[in-house]
Amino acid sequence: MSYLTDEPIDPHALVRRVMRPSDGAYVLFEGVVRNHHHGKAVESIFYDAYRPMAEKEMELIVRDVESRFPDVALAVVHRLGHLVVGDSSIAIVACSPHRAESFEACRMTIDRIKQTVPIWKKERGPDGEEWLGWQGNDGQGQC
Amino acid sequence: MSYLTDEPIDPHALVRRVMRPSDGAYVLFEGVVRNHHHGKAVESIFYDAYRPMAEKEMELIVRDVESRFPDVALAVVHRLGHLVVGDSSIAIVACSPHRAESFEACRMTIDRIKQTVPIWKKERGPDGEEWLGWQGNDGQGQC
Amino acid sequence: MRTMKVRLLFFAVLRDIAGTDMHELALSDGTTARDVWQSLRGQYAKLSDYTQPPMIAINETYATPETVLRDGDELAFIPPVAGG
Amino acid sequence: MRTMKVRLLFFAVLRDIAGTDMHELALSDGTTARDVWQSLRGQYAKLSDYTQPPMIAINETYATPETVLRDGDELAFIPPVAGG
Repeated sequence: MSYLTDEPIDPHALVRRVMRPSDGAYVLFEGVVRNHHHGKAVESIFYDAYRPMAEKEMELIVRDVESRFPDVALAVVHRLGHLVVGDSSIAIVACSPHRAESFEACRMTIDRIKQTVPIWKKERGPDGEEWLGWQGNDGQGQC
Repeated sequence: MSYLTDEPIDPHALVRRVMRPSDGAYVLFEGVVRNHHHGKAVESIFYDAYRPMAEKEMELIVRDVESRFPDVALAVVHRLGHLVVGDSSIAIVACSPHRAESFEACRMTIDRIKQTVPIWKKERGPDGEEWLGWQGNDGQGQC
Repeated sequence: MRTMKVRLLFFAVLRDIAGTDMHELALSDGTTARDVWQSLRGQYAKLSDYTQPPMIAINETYATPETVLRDGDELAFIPPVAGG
Repeated sequence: MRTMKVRLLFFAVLRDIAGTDMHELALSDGTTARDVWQSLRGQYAKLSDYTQPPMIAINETYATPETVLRDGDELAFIPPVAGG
Protein backbone atom coordinates (compact mmCIF):
# COMPACT_ATOMS: atom_id res chain seq x y z
CA MET A 1 0.00 0.00 0.00
CA SER A 2 1.46 3.36 -1.00
CA TYR A 3 0.28 6.86 -1.73
CA LEU A 4 1.21 10.52 -2.06
CA THR A 5 -0.15 13.21 0.22
CA ASP A 6 -0.08 16.97 0.57
CA GLU A 7 -0.77 16.78 4.30
CA PRO A 8 1.50 16.10 7.29
CA ILE A 9 2.23 12.41 7.67
CA ASP A 10 0.71 10.47 10.56
CA PRO A 11 3.11 7.54 10.86
CA HIS A 12 1.02 5.85 13.52
CA ALA A 13 -2.05 5.74 11.38
CA LEU A 14 0.15 4.04 8.80
CA VAL A 15 1.35 1.50 11.38
CA ARG A 16 -2.21 0.73 12.43
CA ARG A 17 -3.26 0.23 8.83
CA VAL A 18 -0.65 -2.36 8.10
CA MET A 19 -0.04 -4.36 11.31
CA ARG A 20 -1.58 -7.83 11.63
CA PRO A 21 -2.02 -9.86 14.84
CA SER A 22 0.67 -12.25 13.60
CA ASP A 23 3.28 -9.50 13.42
CA GLY A 24 5.90 -9.41 16.16
CA ALA A 25 7.79 -6.39 14.90
CA TYR A 26 7.60 -3.35 12.77
CA VAL A 27 10.24 -0.98 11.48
CA LEU A 28 9.22 2.57 10.69
CA PHE A 29 11.50 4.78 8.64
CA GLU A 30 10.87 8.49 8.33
CA GLY A 31 12.83 10.88 6.16
CA VAL A 32 12.90 14.30 7.75
CA VAL A 33 13.88 17.72 6.42
CA ARG A 34 17.18 18.53 8.09
CA ASN A 35 18.80 21.90 8.54
CA HIS A 36 21.84 21.23 6.35
CA HIS A 37 22.90 19.56 3.11
CA HIS A 38 26.51 19.24 1.95
CA GLY A 39 27.55 21.94 4.37
CA LYS A 40 24.86 24.44 3.35
CA ALA A 41 22.08 25.61 5.64
CA VAL A 42 18.59 24.47 4.63
CA GLU A 43 15.37 26.13 5.78
CA SER A 44 12.73 24.39 3.72
CA ILE A 45 12.25 21.98 0.82
CA PHE A 46 9.66 21.98 -1.94
CA TYR A 47 8.81 18.45 -3.08
CA ASP A 48 7.52 18.09 -6.63
CA ALA A 49 6.41 14.89 -8.37
CA TYR A 50 5.15 13.41 -11.59
CA ARG A 51 2.22 12.27 -9.49
CA PRO A 52 0.59 9.41 -11.39
CA MET A 53 3.94 7.94 -12.37
CA ALA A 54 5.33 8.36 -8.85
CA GLU A 55 2.34 6.47 -7.47
CA LYS A 56 2.82 3.68 -9.98
CA GLU A 57 6.56 3.43 -9.30
CA MET A 58 6.07 3.38 -5.53
CA GLU A 59 3.48 0.64 -5.81
CA LEU A 60 5.73 -1.41 -8.12
CA ILE A 61 8.49 -1.17 -5.52
CA VAL A 62 6.17 -2.10 -2.67
CA ARG A 63 4.92 -5.16 -4.53
CA ASP A 64 8.38 -6.24 -5.56
CA VAL A 65 9.79 -5.92 -2.03
CA GLU A 66 6.78 -7.76 -0.59
CA SER A 67 7.36 -10.55 -3.11
CA ARG A 68 10.99 -10.84 -1.93
CA PHE A 69 9.87 -10.90 1.73
CA PRO A 70 6.60 -12.86 1.71
CA ASP A 71 6.04 -12.41 5.46
CA VAL A 72 6.31 -8.64 5.25
CA ALA A 73 3.50 -6.13 4.78
CA LEU A 74 4.58 -2.66 3.65
CA ALA A 75 3.01 0.78 3.68
CA VAL A 76 4.56 3.91 2.18
CA VAL A 77 3.43 7.51 2.14
CA HIS A 78 5.38 10.35 0.52
CA ARG A 79 4.47 13.95 1.22
CA LEU A 80 4.71 16.68 -1.45
CA GLY A 81 4.75 20.48 -1.30
CA HIS A 82 6.55 22.88 1.05
CA LEU A 83 8.15 21.27 4.08
CA VAL A 84 10.23 22.91 6.80
CA VAL A 85 13.03 21.55 8.99
CA GLY A 86 11.67 18.72 11.14
CA ASP A 87 8.81 17.82 8.78
CA SER A 88 8.67 14.25 7.54
CA SER A 89 8.74 13.80 3.78
CA ILE A 90 8.31 10.03 3.75
CA ALA A 91 7.24 7.25 6.07
CA ILE A 92 7.73 3.56 5.38
CA VAL A 93 6.39 0.84 7.65
CA ALA A 94 7.42 -2.79 7.29
CA CYS A 95 5.90 -5.36 9.62
CA SER A 96 6.46 -9.08 9.91
CA PRO A 97 6.30 -11.93 12.42
CA HIS A 98 10.10 -11.68 12.93
CA ARG A 99 12.16 -8.53 12.94
CA ALA A 100 14.94 -9.29 10.45
CA GLU A 101 12.65 -9.16 7.42
CA SER A 102 11.11 -5.88 8.54
CA PHE A 103 14.51 -4.22 8.79
CA GLU A 104 15.61 -5.53 5.41
CA ALA A 105 12.36 -4.78 3.60
CA CYS A 106 12.12 -1.26 5.02
CA ARG A 107 15.65 -0.42 4.00
CA MET A 108 15.32 -1.93 0.54
CA THR A 109 12.14 0.07 0.02
CA ILE A 110 13.64 3.47 0.86
CA ASP A 111 16.78 2.72 -1.16
CA ARG A 112 14.72 1.87 -4.22
CA ILE A 113 12.30 4.78 -3.84
CA LYS A 114 15.26 7.12 -3.91
CA GLN A 115 16.52 5.54 -7.11
CA THR A 116 13.52 5.58 -9.40
CA VAL A 117 10.40 7.35 -8.09
CA PRO A 118 9.95 10.64 -10.01
CA ILE A 119 9.99 13.02 -7.08
CA TRP A 120 12.23 16.06 -6.86
CA LYS A 121 13.20 18.54 -4.24
CA LYS A 122 14.13 22.18 -4.34
CA GLU A 123 16.10 23.20 -1.28
CA ARG A 124 15.73 26.70 0.08
CA GLY A 125 18.24 28.33 2.42
CA PRO A 126 19.87 31.65 3.19
CA ASP A 127 21.91 31.32 -0.05
CA GLY A 128 18.88 30.90 -2.31
CA GLU A 129 17.18 27.85 -3.73
CA GLU A 130 18.24 24.95 -5.90
CA TRP A 131 16.83 21.78 -7.44
CA LEU A 132 18.88 18.86 -6.16
CA GLY A 133 20.62 16.69 -8.69
CA TRP A 134 20.99 19.20 -11.51
CA GLN A 135 24.10 21.09 -12.68
CA GLY A 136 26.92 19.67 -10.65
CA ASN A 137 24.79 18.79 -7.71
CA ASP A 138 25.24 15.36 -6.23
CA GLY A 139 22.01 13.86 -7.46
CA GLN A 140 21.79 11.74 -4.36
CA GLY A 141 19.09 13.50 -2.42
CA GLN A 142 20.30 11.53 0.55
CA CYS A 143 18.49 11.60 3.82
CA MET B 1 18.80 7.32 26.72
CA SER B 2 17.00 4.21 27.91
CA TYR B 3 14.51 3.19 30.55
CA LEU B 4 11.97 0.63 31.70
CA THR B 5 8.28 1.36 32.02
CA ASP B 6 5.13 -0.33 33.28
CA GLU B 7 2.95 1.83 31.04
CA PRO B 8 2.04 1.60 27.35
CA ILE B 9 4.83 2.90 25.15
CA ASP B 10 4.37 6.17 23.28
CA PRO B 11 6.88 5.80 20.45
CA HIS B 12 6.30 9.31 19.17
CA ALA B 13 7.18 10.88 22.46
CA LEU B 14 10.40 8.91 22.20
CA VAL B 15 11.04 10.20 18.68
CA ARG B 16 10.44 13.78 19.78
CA ARG B 17 12.83 13.36 22.70
CA VAL B 18 15.72 12.24 20.58
CA MET B 19 15.46 13.99 17.18
CA ARG B 20 17.73 16.96 16.46
CA PRO B 21 17.33 19.56 13.68
CA SER B 22 20.38 18.08 11.96
CA ASP B 23 18.73 14.66 11.64
CA GLY B 24 17.43 13.68 8.22
CA ALA B 25 16.12 10.27 9.19
CA TYR B 26 14.99 8.12 12.01
CA VAL B 27 14.31 4.42 12.27
CA LEU B 28 11.84 3.24 14.88
CA PHE B 29 11.69 -0.42 15.81
CA GLU B 30 8.88 -1.79 17.92
CA GLY B 31 8.60 -5.33 19.19
CA VAL B 32 4.97 -6.33 19.46
CA VAL B 33 3.24 -9.25 21.18
CA ARG B 34 2.13 -11.54 18.37
CA ASN B 35 -0.53 -14.21 18.44
CA HIS B 36 1.80 -17.16 17.86
CA HIS B 37 5.23 -18.51 18.78
CA HIS B 38 6.74 -21.64 17.27
CA GLY B 39 3.33 -22.74 16.06
CA LYS B 40 1.57 -22.24 19.39
CA ALA B 41 -1.17 -19.69 19.97
CA VAL B 42 -0.23 -16.81 22.30
CA GLU B 43 -2.74 -14.62 24.13
CA SER B 44 -0.54 -12.57 26.42
CA ILE B 45 3.00 -12.25 27.73
CA PHE B 46 4.25 -11.34 31.17
CA TYR B 47 7.57 -9.48 31.03
CA ASP B 48 9.78 -9.74 34.10
CA ALA B 49 13.15 -8.09 34.68
CA TYR B 50 16.04 -7.71 37.06
CA ARG B 51 15.23 -4.04 36.90
CA PRO B 52 18.35 -2.18 38.04
CA MET B 53 20.62 -4.52 36.09
CA ALA B 54 18.40 -4.37 33.00
CA GLU B 55 18.57 -0.58 33.09
CA LYS B 56 22.34 -0.68 33.41
CA GLU B 57 22.73 -3.20 30.58
CA MET B 58 20.42 -1.26 28.27
CA GLU B 59 22.33 1.93 28.90
CA LEU B 60 25.67 0.19 28.30
CA ILE B 61 24.37 -1.03 24.95
CA VAL B 62 23.02 2.40 24.02
CA ARG B 63 26.34 4.05 24.80
CA ASP B 64 28.35 1.42 22.99
CA VAL B 65 26.21 1.61 19.84
CA GLU B 66 26.32 5.42 19.92
CA SER B 67 30.11 5.24 20.17
CA ARG B 68 30.20 3.02 17.06
CA PHE B 69 27.88 5.41 15.18
CA PRO B 70 28.94 8.88 16.35
CA ASP B 71 26.23 10.63 14.29
CA VAL B 72 23.43 8.57 15.81
CA ALA B 73 21.30 9.40 18.84
CA LEU B 74 19.42 6.47 20.39
CA ALA B 75 16.48 6.09 22.70
CA VAL B 76 15.17 2.81 24.09
CA VAL B 77 12.18 1.99 26.25
CA HIS B 78 11.22 -1.53 27.35
CA ARG B 79 7.83 -2.22 28.88
CA LEU B 80 7.33 -4.77 31.68
CA GLY B 81 4.26 -6.53 33.09
CA HIS B 82 1.27 -8.11 31.38
CA LEU B 83 0.96 -7.37 27.65
CA VAL B 84 -1.63 -8.67 25.21
CA VAL B 85 -1.44 -9.32 21.47
CA GLY B 86 -0.73 -6.07 19.66
CA ASP B 87 0.94 -4.37 22.63
CA SER B 88 4.47 -3.08 22.12
CA SER B 89 7.10 -4.45 24.47
CA ILE B 90 10.00 -2.37 23.23
CA ALA B 91 10.62 0.72 21.14
CA ILE B 92 14.01 1.79 19.83
CA VAL B 93 14.58 5.03 17.96
CA ALA B 94 17.80 5.78 16.11
CA CYS B 95 18.17 9.11 14.38
CA SER B 96 21.01 10.54 12.32
CA PRO B 97 21.72 13.03 9.53
CA HIS B 98 21.82 10.14 6.99
CA ARG B 99 19.67 7.05 7.04
CA ALA B 100 22.21 4.21 6.78
CA GLU B 101 23.55 4.72 10.29
CA SER B 102 20.06 4.84 11.78
CA PHE B 103 19.15 1.49 10.24
CA GLU B 104 22.37 -0.13 11.37
CA ALA B 105 22.36 1.33 14.87
CA CYS B 106 18.70 0.46 15.46
CA ARG B 107 19.20 -3.12 14.40
CA MET B 108 22.41 -3.56 16.37
CA THR B 109 20.66 -2.21 19.46
CA ILE B 110 17.73 -4.64 19.35
CA ASP B 111 20.01 -7.57 18.56
CA ARG B 112 22.18 -6.81 21.56
CA ILE B 113 19.31 -6.11 23.92
CA LYS B 114 17.97 -9.56 23.14
CA GLN B 115 21.33 -11.11 23.94
CA THR B 116 22.19 -9.70 27.34
CA VAL B 117 19.55 -7.57 29.03
CA PRO B 118 18.04 -9.53 31.96
CA ILE B 119 14.41 -9.48 30.89
CA TRP B 120 12.25 -12.57 30.62
CA LYS B 121 8.89 -13.43 29.22
CA LYS B 122 6.23 -15.91 30.22
CA GLU B 123 3.92 -16.68 27.34
CA ARG B 124 0.30 -17.50 28.06
CA GLY B 125 -2.00 -19.25 25.60
CA PRO B 126 -4.79 -21.79 25.43
CA ASP B 127 -2.27 -24.54 26.30
CA GLY B 128 -1.07 -22.89 29.51
CA GLU B 129 1.92 -20.71 30.27
CA GLU B 130 5.66 -21.06 29.94
CA TRP B 131 8.84 -19.09 30.56
CA LEU B 132 10.70 -18.80 27.27
CA GLY B 133 14.19 -20.18 27.08
CA TRP B 134 13.96 -22.80 29.80
CA GLN B 135 13.65 -26.60 29.49
CA GLY B 136 13.99 -27.32 25.81
CA ASN B 137 12.54 -24.03 24.75
CA ASP B 138 14.40 -22.15 22.06
CA GLY B 139 15.79 -19.40 24.23
CA GLN B 140 15.56 -16.97 21.36
CA GLY B 141 12.55 -14.95 22.34
CA GLN B 142 12.60 -13.69 18.79
CA CYS B 143 10.36 -10.97 17.63
CA MET C 1 4.83 12.24 -43.94
CA ARG C 2 2.11 12.01 -41.30
CA THR C 3 2.34 13.97 -38.09
CA MET C 4 1.32 12.90 -34.59
CA LYS C 5 0.53 14.67 -31.37
CA VAL C 6 2.63 14.10 -28.24
CA ARG C 7 2.22 15.78 -24.86
CA LEU C 8 5.56 16.76 -23.38
CA LEU C 9 5.51 17.29 -19.60
CA PHE C 10 8.04 19.35 -17.64
CA PHE C 11 8.88 18.82 -13.99
CA ALA C 12 11.15 20.35 -11.40
CA VAL C 13 14.20 22.11 -12.91
CA LEU C 14 12.94 21.49 -16.44
CA ARG C 15 9.66 23.21 -15.69
CA ASP C 16 11.59 26.21 -14.39
CA ILE C 17 13.74 26.25 -17.51
CA ALA C 18 10.82 25.83 -19.92
CA GLY C 19 8.62 28.24 -17.99
CA THR C 20 5.69 25.89 -18.48
CA ASP C 21 4.62 22.44 -17.40
CA MET C 22 3.49 21.17 -20.81
CA HIS C 23 4.06 21.42 -24.55
CA GLU C 24 1.74 19.95 -27.16
CA LEU C 25 4.09 18.70 -29.87
CA ALA C 26 3.27 17.91 -33.46
CA LEU C 27 5.91 15.42 -34.57
CA SER C 28 6.61 13.53 -37.74
CA ASP C 29 6.41 9.75 -37.77
CA GLY C 30 9.54 8.05 -36.53
CA THR C 31 10.52 10.75 -34.03
CA THR C 32 12.30 9.33 -30.96
CA ALA C 33 12.43 10.63 -27.42
CA ARG C 34 16.06 11.56 -28.06
CA ASP C 35 15.03 13.67 -31.06
CA VAL C 36 12.69 15.66 -28.82
CA TRP C 37 15.52 16.25 -26.35
CA GLN C 38 17.79 17.53 -29.10
CA SER C 39 15.10 19.96 -30.19
CA LEU C 40 14.71 21.20 -26.58
CA ARG C 41 18.48 21.84 -26.44
CA GLY C 42 18.10 24.17 -29.40
CA GLN C 43 15.12 25.86 -27.82
CA TYR C 44 16.50 26.48 -24.30
CA ALA C 45 20.04 27.77 -23.82
CA LYS C 46 20.27 26.25 -20.34
CA LEU C 47 19.92 22.78 -21.88
CA SER C 48 22.40 23.22 -24.70
CA ASP C 49 25.28 21.62 -22.79
CA TYR C 50 23.26 18.48 -22.01
CA THR C 51 24.10 16.30 -25.00
CA GLN C 52 22.59 13.26 -23.30
CA PRO C 53 18.96 13.36 -22.20
CA PRO C 54 18.06 12.56 -18.60
CA MET C 55 15.84 9.57 -17.82
CA ILE C 56 12.78 9.31 -20.04
CA ALA C 57 9.23 8.30 -19.26
CA ILE C 58 6.64 7.50 -21.90
CA ASN C 59 3.09 7.10 -20.65
CA GLU C 60 4.31 7.03 -17.04
CA THR C 61 6.82 4.23 -17.63
CA TYR C 62 10.58 4.47 -17.99
CA ALA C 63 11.75 4.09 -21.60
CA THR C 64 14.98 4.38 -23.60
CA PRO C 65 15.95 7.48 -25.61
CA GLU C 66 15.62 5.50 -28.85
CA THR C 67 11.96 4.70 -28.29
CA VAL C 68 9.88 5.84 -31.26
CA LEU C 69 6.98 7.98 -30.14
CA ARG C 70 3.39 7.25 -31.11
CA ASP C 71 0.40 9.47 -31.56
CA GLY C 72 -1.13 10.35 -28.18
CA ASP C 73 1.96 9.51 -26.13
CA GLU C 74 2.76 11.42 -22.96
CA LEU C 75 6.50 12.08 -22.80
CA ALA C 76 8.48 13.37 -19.82
CA PHE C 77 12.15 13.93 -19.23
CA ILE C 78 12.94 12.96 -15.66
CA PRO C 79 15.67 15.03 -13.99
CA PRO C 80 17.71 13.15 -11.39
CA VAL C 81 15.15 12.03 -8.83
CA ALA C 82 15.48 13.09 -5.20
CA GLY C 83 12.54 11.55 -3.37
CA GLY C 84 12.58 10.21 0.15
CA MET D 1 36.31 -20.04 59.01
CA ARG D 2 34.48 -16.75 58.73
CA THR D 3 31.07 -16.52 57.14
CA MET D 4 29.65 -13.81 54.91
CA LYS D 5 26.21 -12.72 53.91
CA VAL D 6 25.12 -12.84 50.27
CA ARG D 7 21.71 -11.92 48.87
CA LEU D 8 20.58 -14.40 46.25
CA LEU D 9 17.89 -13.07 43.91
CA PHE D 10 15.51 -15.23 41.86
CA PHE D 11 13.85 -14.15 38.62
CA ALA D 12 11.45 -15.62 36.11
CA VAL D 13 11.47 -19.42 36.02
CA LEU D 14 13.89 -19.59 38.94
CA ARG D 15 11.56 -17.52 41.11
CA ASP D 16 8.73 -19.90 40.27
CA ILE D 17 10.92 -22.89 41.16
CA ALA D 18 12.24 -21.38 44.38
CA GLY D 19 8.84 -20.01 45.37
CA THR D 20 10.52 -16.80 46.51
CA ASP D 21 12.40 -13.89 45.01
CA MET D 22 15.24 -13.81 47.51
CA HIS D 23 17.38 -15.88 49.85
CA GLU D 24 19.74 -14.44 52.44
CA LEU D 25 22.72 -16.80 52.37
CA ALA D 26 25.38 -17.25 55.02
CA LEU D 27 28.40 -18.60 53.18
CA SER D 28 31.90 -19.53 54.16
CA ASP D 29 34.85 -17.60 52.78
CA GLY D 30 35.92 -18.73 49.32
CA THR D 31 32.47 -19.78 48.13
CA THR D 32 32.03 -19.26 44.39
CA ALA D 33 28.89 -18.54 42.39
CA ARG D 34 29.13 -22.07 41.01
CA ASP D 35 29.13 -23.48 44.56
CA VAL D 36 25.85 -21.68 45.24
CA TRP D 37 24.34 -23.15 42.07
CA GLN D 38 25.36 -26.65 43.13
CA SER D 39 23.68 -26.13 46.46
CA LEU D 40 20.48 -24.96 44.73
CA ARG D 41 20.49 -28.13 42.61
CA GLY D 42 20.39 -30.14 45.82
CA GLN D 43 17.64 -27.97 47.21
CA TYR D 44 15.25 -27.89 44.21
CA ALA D 45 14.53 -31.09 42.28
CA LYS D 46 13.66 -29.13 39.14
CA LEU D 47 17.23 -27.85 39.00
CA SER D 48 18.99 -31.16 39.62
CA ASP D 49 19.55 -31.86 35.91
CA TYR D 50 21.23 -28.50 35.33
CA THR D 51 24.86 -29.36 36.01
CA GLN D 52 25.97 -26.04 34.52
CA PRO D 53 24.66 -22.81 35.99
CA PRO D 54 22.98 -20.27 33.74
CA MET D 55 24.50 -16.82 33.32
CA ILE D 56 25.54 -15.21 36.58
CA ALA D 57 25.30 -11.63 37.78
CA ILE D 58 27.11 -10.30 40.83
CA ASN D 59 26.11 -6.82 41.94
CA GLU D 60 24.20 -6.28 38.70
CA THR D 61 27.13 -7.17 36.46
CA TYR D 62 27.76 -10.38 34.54
CA ALA D 63 30.41 -12.57 36.15
CA THR D 64 31.91 -16.03 35.69
CA PRO D 65 30.84 -19.07 37.75
CA GLU D 66 34.29 -19.19 39.36
CA THR D 67 34.00 -15.73 40.87
CA VAL D 68 34.56 -15.85 44.62
CA LEU D 69 31.75 -14.14 46.48
CA ARG D 70 32.33 -11.36 48.98
CA ASP D 71 30.39 -10.22 52.00
CA GLY D 72 27.41 -8.09 50.96
CA ASP D 73 27.34 -9.29 47.34
CA GLU D 74 24.07 -9.53 45.48
CA LEU D 75 24.04 -12.71 43.39
CA ALA D 76 21.56 -13.64 40.68
CA PHE D 77 21.33 -16.55 38.28
CA ILE D 78 20.07 -15.25 34.96
CA PRO D 79 17.88 -17.69 33.02
CA PRO D 80 18.12 -17.34 29.23
CA VAL D 81 17.05 -13.78 28.58
CA ALA D 82 14.11 -13.04 26.31
CA GLY D 83 13.73 -9.28 26.21
CA GLY D 84 12.69 -7.26 23.24
